[in-house]
Amino acid sequence: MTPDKRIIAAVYHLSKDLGKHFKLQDINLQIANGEFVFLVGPSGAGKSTLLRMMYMDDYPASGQVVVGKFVSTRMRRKTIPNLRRKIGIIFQDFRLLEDRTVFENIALAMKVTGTGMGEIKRQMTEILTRVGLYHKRYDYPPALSGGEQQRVAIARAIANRPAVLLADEPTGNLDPAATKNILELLFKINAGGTAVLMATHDIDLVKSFGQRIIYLEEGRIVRDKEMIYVGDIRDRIDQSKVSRRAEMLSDHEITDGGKE
Amino acid sequence: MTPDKRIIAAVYHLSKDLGKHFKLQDINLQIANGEFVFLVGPSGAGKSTLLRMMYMDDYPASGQVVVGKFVSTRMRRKTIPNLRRKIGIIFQDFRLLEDRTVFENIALAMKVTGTGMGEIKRQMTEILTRVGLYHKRYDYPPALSGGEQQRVAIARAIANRPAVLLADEPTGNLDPAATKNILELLFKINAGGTAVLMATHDIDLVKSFGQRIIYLEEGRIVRDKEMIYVGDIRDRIDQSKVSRRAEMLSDHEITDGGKE
Amino acid sequence: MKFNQFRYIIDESVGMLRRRMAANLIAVVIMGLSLLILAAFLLVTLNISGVIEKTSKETRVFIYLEDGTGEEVSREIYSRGMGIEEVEEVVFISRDEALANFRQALGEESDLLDALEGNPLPDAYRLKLKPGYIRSKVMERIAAQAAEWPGVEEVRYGRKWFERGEKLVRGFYIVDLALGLIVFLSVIFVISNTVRLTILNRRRAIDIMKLVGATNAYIQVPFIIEGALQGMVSSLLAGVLLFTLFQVAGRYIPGLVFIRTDAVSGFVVFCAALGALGSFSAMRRHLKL
Amino acid sequence: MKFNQFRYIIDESVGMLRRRMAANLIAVVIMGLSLLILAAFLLVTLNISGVIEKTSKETRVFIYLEDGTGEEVSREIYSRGMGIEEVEEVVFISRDEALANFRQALGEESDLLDALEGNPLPDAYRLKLKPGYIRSKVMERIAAQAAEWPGVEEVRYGRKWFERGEKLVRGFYIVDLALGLIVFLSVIFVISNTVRLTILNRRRAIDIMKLVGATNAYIQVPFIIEGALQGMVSSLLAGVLLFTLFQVAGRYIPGLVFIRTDAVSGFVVFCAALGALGSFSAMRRHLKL
Ligand SMILES: Nc1ncnc2c1ncn2[C@@H]1O[C@H](COP(=O)(O)OP(=O)(O)OP(=O)(O)O)[C@@H](O)[C@H]1O
Ligand SMILES: Nc1ncnc2c1ncn2[C@@H]1O[C@H](COP(=O)(O)OP(=O)(O)OP(=O)(O)O)[C@@H](O)[C@H]1O
Ligand SMILES: [Mg+2]
Ligand SMILES: [Mg+2]
Repeated sequence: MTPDKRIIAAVYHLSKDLGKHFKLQDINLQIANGEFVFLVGPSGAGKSTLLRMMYMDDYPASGQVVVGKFVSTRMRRKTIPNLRRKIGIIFQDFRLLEDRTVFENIALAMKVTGTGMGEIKRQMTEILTRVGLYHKRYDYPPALSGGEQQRVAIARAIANRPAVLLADEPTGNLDPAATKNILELLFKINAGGTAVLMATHDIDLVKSFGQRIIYLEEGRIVRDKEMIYVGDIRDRIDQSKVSRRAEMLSDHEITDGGKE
Repeated sequence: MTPDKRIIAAVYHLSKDLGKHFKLQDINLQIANGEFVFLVGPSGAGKSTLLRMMYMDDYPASGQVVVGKFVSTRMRRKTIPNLRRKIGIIFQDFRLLEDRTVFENIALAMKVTGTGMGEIKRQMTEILTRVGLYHKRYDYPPALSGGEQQRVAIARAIANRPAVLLADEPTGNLDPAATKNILELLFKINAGGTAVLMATHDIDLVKSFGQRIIYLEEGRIVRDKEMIYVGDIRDRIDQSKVSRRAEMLSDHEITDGGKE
Repeated sequence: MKFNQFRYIIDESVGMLRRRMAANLIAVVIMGLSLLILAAFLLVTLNISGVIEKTSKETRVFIYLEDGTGEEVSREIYSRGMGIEEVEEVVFISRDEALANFRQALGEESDLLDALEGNPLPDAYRLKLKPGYIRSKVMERIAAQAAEWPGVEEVRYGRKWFERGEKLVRGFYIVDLALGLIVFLSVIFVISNTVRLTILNRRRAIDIMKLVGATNAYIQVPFIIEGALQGMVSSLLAGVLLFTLFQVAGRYIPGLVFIRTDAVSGFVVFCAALGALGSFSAMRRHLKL
Repeated sequence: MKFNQFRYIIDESVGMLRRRMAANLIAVVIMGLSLLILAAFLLVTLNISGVIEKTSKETRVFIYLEDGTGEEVSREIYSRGMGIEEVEEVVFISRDEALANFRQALGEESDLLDALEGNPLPDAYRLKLKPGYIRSKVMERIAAQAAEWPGVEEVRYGRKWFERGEKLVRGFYIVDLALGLIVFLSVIFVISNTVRLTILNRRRAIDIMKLVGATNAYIQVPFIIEGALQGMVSSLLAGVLLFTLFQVAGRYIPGLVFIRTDAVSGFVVFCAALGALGSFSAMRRHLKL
């Protein structure tokens, strides 16, 4: 491993029952600083639920989630905002404030980190241009198309240049061209040092990029495959195509000691 | 043309400005009884807006929408519910009632048409099984995954066996296997005589089925291509691969007399 | 089909009431308290104006006769008195009767009268006016008229007190009207805004129901029923609270009168109608159904 | 960074107030009317109890002297009267003075006194009690005591009227307390529920803000400011309405007293605090921040 391969986000032995018909079972995963990981699985596999645990909107029944210096088992309620300001989240259902313009929605995420209005205005043009919504900046979400709303959600998540980006199905409402654009944007952000965990059900889409893919099915990780890195992160190459799950676990045990 | 090729839904010279940056311009299309049509276009092309005009949640500034015996220019507010009970709508953002269970959400659409509770219960099992949500029938939408919510929306739309089904991006939150299932379900419903207009941005998905595809871009129909019918509707074959737009328009002029 | 529609509208109403229990409770309590205030106001008005009216109804015009007026002249005065259109009753009060009354009225101080030599009071006629004519204008006219009659020494009707009382009643009714109007408008306002908040809260759900083909009736009827029930329960709540207050107050202030039972039931029906109407108009305005 | 955070909390508050203008107006009017009722109630209490207190403060104990009581005995009675702990003042009222007063009190009927032969009234001492001792128990004791003194014929203090007035005051205060408590609780209830409805309405927005990393302060402060402003504006509204009503009422009922200016500003501050507290506690309960 290269020396900068520090773990920025990890889940250890996470289990949780949700309703009568579904549970997350012994989930283990680690994401290195600057890594790009796809989380793939069919509808209802538990992708959104797993992400929700990572931004601590829900807590594991057993096991542990670690994001940066935040540990779910040692977390006080009050520090959750600090965690969320360090990460970016693209929600599957967008979660935009309907009574605020596109500009205000994105600005909100920047304001809460204490960014000044001058700074926000300076950065906004670039962010909005990136997702192709500069001309819609004063529109309200209900007047936007599904794809446009999704791109606002994306813009908001990347506005703070987060250390970790959790993207839940960020291209579900986008046409192939826009999907390509957004993926390129995510890769570019990743190249800037942000670790990205992107949940999607579109296995065909993600296969072509050769990134690491974690397969989730019925609440279990069935495969965690690291493929050859392409694009801007080509410099970090891992030849092993076998499941790295076991290796990563032992890896962790070395650096972090036994957990729980 | 075969004698049963009656027009069940049509749009004539529809134009409408939406906001400063977008307008629908001179849209013309006709859907025959029992036809299956894809409406394809990039994000923001106006697919959802066009569908909205067809279920008369919005009205054209000029031009006309005709669905069954309902004509937008001769429509009274009070008769809109009658129109909506004849058609099924799958909304891009699902539009489920969050304080009602899956069962109640679907039952609502059946109740408004005057279906008795006994009948509703009898049909519900089949409908829910078709979309794979029978075990989730007493759950509330916020406890469902994105894909599950989408399937509830689909189930609600097809519950009344509508004459026309307007489906806005019905597979955006579904994995490839579920997408295939749902498309097969839509084809089956179509085979039962329901005309289907399905909006999607996934051009690759729809190409493979060989159905008629209407291409929408920046508020204009740029191509209206009827391809060889496959599957259950194989019996209706149209060899012409050129745009049928002109032909359909003149077709209409014969059966309906000049409009406007 | 018609029957099913009807059944589902009922189902829908029951379901809505059940689901929105908490919101309904809040609305009912807010409206109940507003109505309590309106009703309390009515009750206070009723009691105060009752007291004042009763007092002013007891106002009489006294015609004092000259000392030594003969029987004939006296009878003449009686018939003249009865001849006045607004007069209902003329009663003769002898000087002895008058002294006895005066003694009684003085109460503890009556021993003062023991010092009297003989009876200084004159005979008198007491004129009772027909209800509705007990106004200072009428009294003044009658007094002026009667003062001219032969054998009449003086005519009195407690002008100062009566005029003051009359002014008070008039003032009371005006303040009453102003306050009543304000409270009434407030109650209407509170009800219609409670309904409005409800509808704004349910806007998304209503839109969805419209999109799946629900008729206006299907959407409106549950709200109207809800509004009517809210109005009814609120007014009952107000009634019960007011009655409790009335009982407590009655223990300390004797002679209080409660609102009549038929007025109470009228109030309940009125509030139910108000609630239904509030729902209906709020929906007209905010839903563009 | 600290400064920016602060600025954005202010921005957020202003933005929220602007966006929620309509909802705020509704809340302010509902609360304003509730407060109006509370304040009107206070005002009525103030005036009625003022009148009753004033009347009861004017109650005096009269010691009537026997006819022909000498100067020495009279002075003895004076000093005994002054010797009673609860007595503030003892004033001699001669029989002539008393007759003149009586004549004045009788007003129109005073010619009755012309028939008197001489003056039947006795000399008297008028005892004024210290404030706080004007209670029927004290008066009764003093009366019983003074009746035993030599040269005293009788002691009177309008027992019946005074006792009735005292009972009325007591009753009034109890009803007052009960009503005041109910109205006060209602106002608190209305305010906290208005805030609660607001928060329920904004639940989705609040959840989203939390998800993008807004601190509790960032979310709460605008609500608390909103609550405080609502309370303040509502109380001002209530004050203005009440003053208007007061002016109207004052034209018909003379001698009305308005709430003191410092009490009004206290009321405004109190309502602002109430609004802020309502917001805060509603958030504690409903947001689990
Ligand atoms: N609060 C909850 N209560 C009960 N069941 C829940 C709850 N949240 C999620 N579930 C269930 O957990 C399962 C996984 O949900 P999740 O949203 O994580 O799926 P997903 O992988 O994101 O699917 P999709 O691709 O359709 O969005 C679903 O079957 C869902 O019904
Ligand atoms: N009420 C409105 N006011 C202003 N602009 C609107 C309104 N409704 C839609 N638009 C604009 O019209 C355009 C088309 O929107 P529409 O929702 O029809 O697109 P779409 O083809 O469904 O796209 P997507 O695939 O992203 O859902 C968008 O640019 C949108 O911003
Ligand atoms: Mg999901
Ligand atoms: Mg759309």
